[in-house]
Amino acid sequence: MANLHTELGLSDQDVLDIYQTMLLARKIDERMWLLNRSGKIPFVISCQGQEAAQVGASFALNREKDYVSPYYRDLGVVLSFGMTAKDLMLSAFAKAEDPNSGGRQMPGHFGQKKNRILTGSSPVTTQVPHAVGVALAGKMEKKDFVSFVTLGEGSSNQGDFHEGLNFAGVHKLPVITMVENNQYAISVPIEKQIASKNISVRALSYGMEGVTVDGNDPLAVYKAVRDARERAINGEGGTVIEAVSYRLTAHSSDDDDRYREKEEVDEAKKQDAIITFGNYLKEENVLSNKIEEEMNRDITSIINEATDYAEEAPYAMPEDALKYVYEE
Amino acid sequence: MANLHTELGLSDQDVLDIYQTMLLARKIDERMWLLNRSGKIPFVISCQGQEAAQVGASFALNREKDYVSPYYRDLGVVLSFGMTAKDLMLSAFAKAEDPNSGGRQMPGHFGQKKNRILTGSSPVTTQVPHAVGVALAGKMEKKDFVSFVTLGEGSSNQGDFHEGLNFAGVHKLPVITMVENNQYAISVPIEKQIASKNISVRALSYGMEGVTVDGNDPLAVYKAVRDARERAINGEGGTVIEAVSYRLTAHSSDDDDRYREKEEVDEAKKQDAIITFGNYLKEENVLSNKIEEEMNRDITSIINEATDYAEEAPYAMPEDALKYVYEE
Amino acid sequence: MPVMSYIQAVTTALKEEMLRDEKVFILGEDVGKKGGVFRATEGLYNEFGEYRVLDTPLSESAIAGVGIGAAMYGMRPVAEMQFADFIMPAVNQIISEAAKTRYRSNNDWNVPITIRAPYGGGVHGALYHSQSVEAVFANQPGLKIVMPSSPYDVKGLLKAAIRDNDPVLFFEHKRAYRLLKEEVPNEDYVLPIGKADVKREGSDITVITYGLCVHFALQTAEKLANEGIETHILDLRTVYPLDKEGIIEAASKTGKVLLITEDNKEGSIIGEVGAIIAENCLFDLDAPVMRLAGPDVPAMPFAPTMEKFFMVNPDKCEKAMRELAEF
Amino acid sequence: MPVMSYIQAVTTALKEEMLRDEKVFILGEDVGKKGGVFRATEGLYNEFGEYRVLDTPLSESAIAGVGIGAAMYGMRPVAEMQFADFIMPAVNQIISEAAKTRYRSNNDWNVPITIRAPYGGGVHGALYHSQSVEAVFANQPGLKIVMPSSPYDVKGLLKAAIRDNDPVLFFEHKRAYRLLKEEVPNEDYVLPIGKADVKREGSDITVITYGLCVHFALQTAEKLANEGIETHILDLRTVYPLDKEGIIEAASKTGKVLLITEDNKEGSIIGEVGAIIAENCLFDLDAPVMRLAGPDVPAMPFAPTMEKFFMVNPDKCEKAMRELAEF
Ligand SMILES: Cc1ncc(C[n+]2csc(CCOP(=O)(O)OP(=O)(O)O)c2C)c(N)n1
Ligand SMILES: Cc1ncc(C[n+]2csc(CCOP(=O)(O)OP(=O)(O)O)c2C)c(N)n1
Ligand SMILES: [Mg+2]
Ligand SMILES: [Mg+2]
Repeated sequence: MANLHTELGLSDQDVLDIYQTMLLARKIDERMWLLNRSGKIPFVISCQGQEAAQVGASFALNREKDYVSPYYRDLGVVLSFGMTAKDLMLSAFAKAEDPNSGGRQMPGHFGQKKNRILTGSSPVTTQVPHAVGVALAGKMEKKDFVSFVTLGEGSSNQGDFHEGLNFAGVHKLPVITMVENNQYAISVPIEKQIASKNISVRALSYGMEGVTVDGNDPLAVYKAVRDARERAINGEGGTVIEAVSYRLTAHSSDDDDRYREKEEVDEAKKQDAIITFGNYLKEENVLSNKIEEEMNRDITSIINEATDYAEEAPYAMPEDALKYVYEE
Repeated sequence: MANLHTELGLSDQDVLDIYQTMLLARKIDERMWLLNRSGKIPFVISCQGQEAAQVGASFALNREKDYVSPYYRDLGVVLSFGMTAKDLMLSAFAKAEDPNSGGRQMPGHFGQKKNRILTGSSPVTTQVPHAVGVALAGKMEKKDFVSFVTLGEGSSNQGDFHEGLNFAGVHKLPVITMVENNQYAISVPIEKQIASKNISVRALSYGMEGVTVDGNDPLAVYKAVRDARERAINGEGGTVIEAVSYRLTAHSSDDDDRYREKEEVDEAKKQDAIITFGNYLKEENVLSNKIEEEMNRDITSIINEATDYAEEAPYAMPEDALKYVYEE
Repeated sequence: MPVMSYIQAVTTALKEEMLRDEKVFILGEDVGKKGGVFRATEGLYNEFGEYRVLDTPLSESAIAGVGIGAAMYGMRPVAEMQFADFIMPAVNQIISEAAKTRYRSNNDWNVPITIRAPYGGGVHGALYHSQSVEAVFANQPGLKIVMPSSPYDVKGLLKAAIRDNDPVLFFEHKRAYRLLKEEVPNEDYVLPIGKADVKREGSDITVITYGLCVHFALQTAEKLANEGIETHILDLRTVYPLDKEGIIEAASKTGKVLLITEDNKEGSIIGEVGAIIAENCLFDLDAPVMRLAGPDVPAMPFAPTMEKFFMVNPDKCEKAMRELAEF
Repeated sequence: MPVMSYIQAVTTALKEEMLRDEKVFILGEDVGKKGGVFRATEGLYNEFGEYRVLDTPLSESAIAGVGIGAAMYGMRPVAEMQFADFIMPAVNQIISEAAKTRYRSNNDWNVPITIRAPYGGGVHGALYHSQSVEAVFANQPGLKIVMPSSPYDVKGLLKAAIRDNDPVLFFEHKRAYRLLKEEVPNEDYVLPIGKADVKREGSDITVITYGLCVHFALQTAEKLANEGIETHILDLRTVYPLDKEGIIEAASKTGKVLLITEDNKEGSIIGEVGAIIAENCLFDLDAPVMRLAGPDVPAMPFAPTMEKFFMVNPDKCEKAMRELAEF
């Protein structure tokens, strides 16, 4: 009998892979908080609450071809696109071998050319025009990839969102923009950020499709991105997808979140996709206790290994600070 | 029997005033082209084709209270708000007495504090956040004015449009934004500027009302702005009004317009509001030949006088360039 | 006199000015309910309400631009950029609008806005939470740029900035926020914008600097004084427009000048200081002008090894000051 | 060798590079069908088609940002800002992104973009169509800023910029566009970015400048040569990062140095040049470093009286060069 994921054309193994990737992201994130609180790494910024959207979306993309311009919470995206736990731990520890930046940037500033993950900065939303530029290049070169870009809902108020997506709209470029609406921009709740009834309505300004989906449901996000990708590849232009979930942690390790009520957070935790999607997979007899235990074991050992490796790895030499300003 | 304007609550005198102001704007503009072509003034940028929208909108505002942030084509707006032909000619000739800038800025860079016309610059769209700031100040001080801002359709692609209107939307500020869609941004036609079905749909991104009106019909624009003003004053927030017309001249005196077809321009000239609104007023027996002649005579003499005065007026002294960098 | 930290001086100045003049209001990201990511506006939201301490949408060009509009109207906005690094989207509003409004309108309009932003490194902030950005703006007539080095100066200069009838960029060193403490009078006082301040008198070498580096220079000067080297320290305080007389006087006094900035060397504001000296003090100099600055790399890295390599610190100051003294 | 105007050299360089490498494409406002408001891209739309000469929406941050994205992918975009004054909305993309991409990614990604923009005054362009904006960017490691002074240099340097694997800002003096003409080889050649160029040998005074002012300085030098005053003229060509050796050599050669820029004086790039001289050439100088520049007002006014007052011109150059020679 068809269940939700098979209707979408996803095999049991596919959804297990999605779940495992979500779980890996979550567990890496949790480990980073522990490392931060024990003084071993200076900074964490979390994916918690957004893994379903990130991994669901990524699995709808062509992970051999498509380009991604992720934002700082997108652990789930970069893991799906080939970054490893070790890579991420090297970044968290700011070690020389970190493929994102060689320890130059804070964690969460992803980038890895071999996996077509564009390098990102801290000023929010600058990646939107970049993703559009990649899509433009693809169109000029008649390639069949799409360009996928993410950002927070607060960040959708930046001028670069408007300018970038308008450019993409005029040229019907294959850009899929996913706004991860976690309802807060640091302390500022969505109703003080944005007056429109939702984020996806902004797509209309750019002649694009706009869809709002449950960001806690990886299958719903998968479907939205898959459809968007199909349109993009068919020359029908871009899509703005709003994936609604909730930021389960404080903004970052530098933030307390006294500005919101504990009850609100507790309520949101009930929708945590790690739990709800896990339950779905169990109900559908896709995830057995045995598989779950194995997964957890594997993930723990991957993370342990990555952590140990990263902790031991050397920092860049002081004078390495002088390298790579220009081509050498 | 009720005709269109009386239904809107406008007296015959009101519509004559509207017409006269439109005509004055047109005639000043035409004179400036003559002065430019004869080498007397270095630059013109025209209102031609947009007078109906500008004057129709202005007459729906409270011209004793409201603030305006016009853009460079808004001769009709600034004349409605109290700037005189002489003021404008002083600006065209770059003379010291120019109230906009003392001859410092090019013509079209309006500003006059006593008439609540905010000073403008050349980089497009920067005035949108300014208008929002004025509205915010008004809200904080519990004043009952609105803030009116205009720009071209191409300029609605700038980040400041998005950032400014989003700010206004979140705080339901009394900001009326009129996009004067004249179908070109210099050489680039609207379909290469904007992919949305029209400009007013962009209002949805900011939780505002959006209306598209015939910019050649001053009464339609009057009604849209009047309604918008009412909502704004009632605390219901801002409105984006798109007034659609056509740029009848080249972009400026520095532009040829070889990039568009003569037929297209000729077609548009048939909709020229100076003609069509004039015809309406004649059909309604509001504008007689006699009044029309008088109007034309008055306007010509006003413009002649203004031109002569401005031509004779002195430039600022060279060292005046050093003044007013900071408070003195 | 109470002892205050640098950031407490910020909060105090803001609060006092808001009490004094109800046209003064604050706008920025997270400045309201949260009290700012550094807590510079702590308590003000509760005291003055939502509209005087306004949490804005995440959009710096609007923060500046809306502030400018409100200032044109007659308010006295104090806009916060969460980090100086994030002022870049607002550059057009600041340079094209705020800086040029008075001039372009022939004195008809003006923009009494203050834009505060925490800058500077040494806080594990990496490339985008550590920059010195003053050089981007320190070439725009119409703007003033204030960069205080101590809690006392913060209070007096921030008040002056808020009362100024022209736009002022006010950069606060984020590492100084909790590091620097001193006595700050309870009374209302303002310090003059546009004037450099002699932070230490000395006759052997002159150090001209600003911001956190003043602190490093003072520390080092104490140390060198034990060995009989007397350092004259000029704190620029306003880095644009510069106090030319103050600079000429300080440089001429000892004839040996070290310029220090935490910014990248090339194109930093100490270049302009050096040029002023080269124009005006040639015959008073006993040694070439020396500069100590960050290396010319985009911004300081995250890894502690490379961050330390980048940052000016007391050791680097000492080395440079000694070298100059011995010249 | 054909005689070309400065702007023809721009068009020629663009065309040749587009023929040479199909990754090269142009994007900007009105660059396509209209061929640019100054006609720098005239004919290219017809020759190369819409996507290689792309008319963009009116949004500079997108022009830069989309260009950066395409460059990261591997294209070689040449973005046009219609006027240098309108680059300000793109500052965040240029400074935070283009300049820092290679560094922040530890050499994994790079941004081979060229951003062209007409700058400069003397064209009745008033405040917002006359500015020199290089000082805003001339403090950002990772960027290169080229400002050629002649058609020959334009062709060789624009080609070098397009082939450079890092972001280059390429500022063209709009008054030079049709004013300056000279022989330009038909052959393909590139000139080195980062090297200043001696435009005239002389032994009495040194003038260091760039852009249109090189032309003024050369004119004046000819005049003074008749009176036996020999001027050494160094054209910076690349204003960031500066050619330090070239500057030191030129300054030391005569010991009397005049720095000229059309930009406002304080904070302009000649400040940095002055500081380099103050650091390195103190004992070679026979006169204080002199600077000739625009006054410190926001930008040049429209009225001809005030515009002329602002602009550097041959008369002002002559006065300054004479004064220096007589020192
Ligand atoms: C241009 C800019 N301004 C300010 C910041 C500081 N900042 C970092 S994250 C953040 C909030 C982002 O909110 P949102 O876009 O909703 O993403 P979320 O963190 O909630 O995922 C802010 C203000 C920044 N990084 N960039
Ligand atoms: C930021 C900026 N970029 C470019 C320009 C140059 N420019 C002046 S007007 C214009 C076109 C404006 O088109 P639109 O907004 O449709 O207004 P219109 O002139 O058609 O009324 C351009 C590109 C500018 N003034 N400001
Ligand atoms: Mg959020
Ligand atoms: Mg238009």
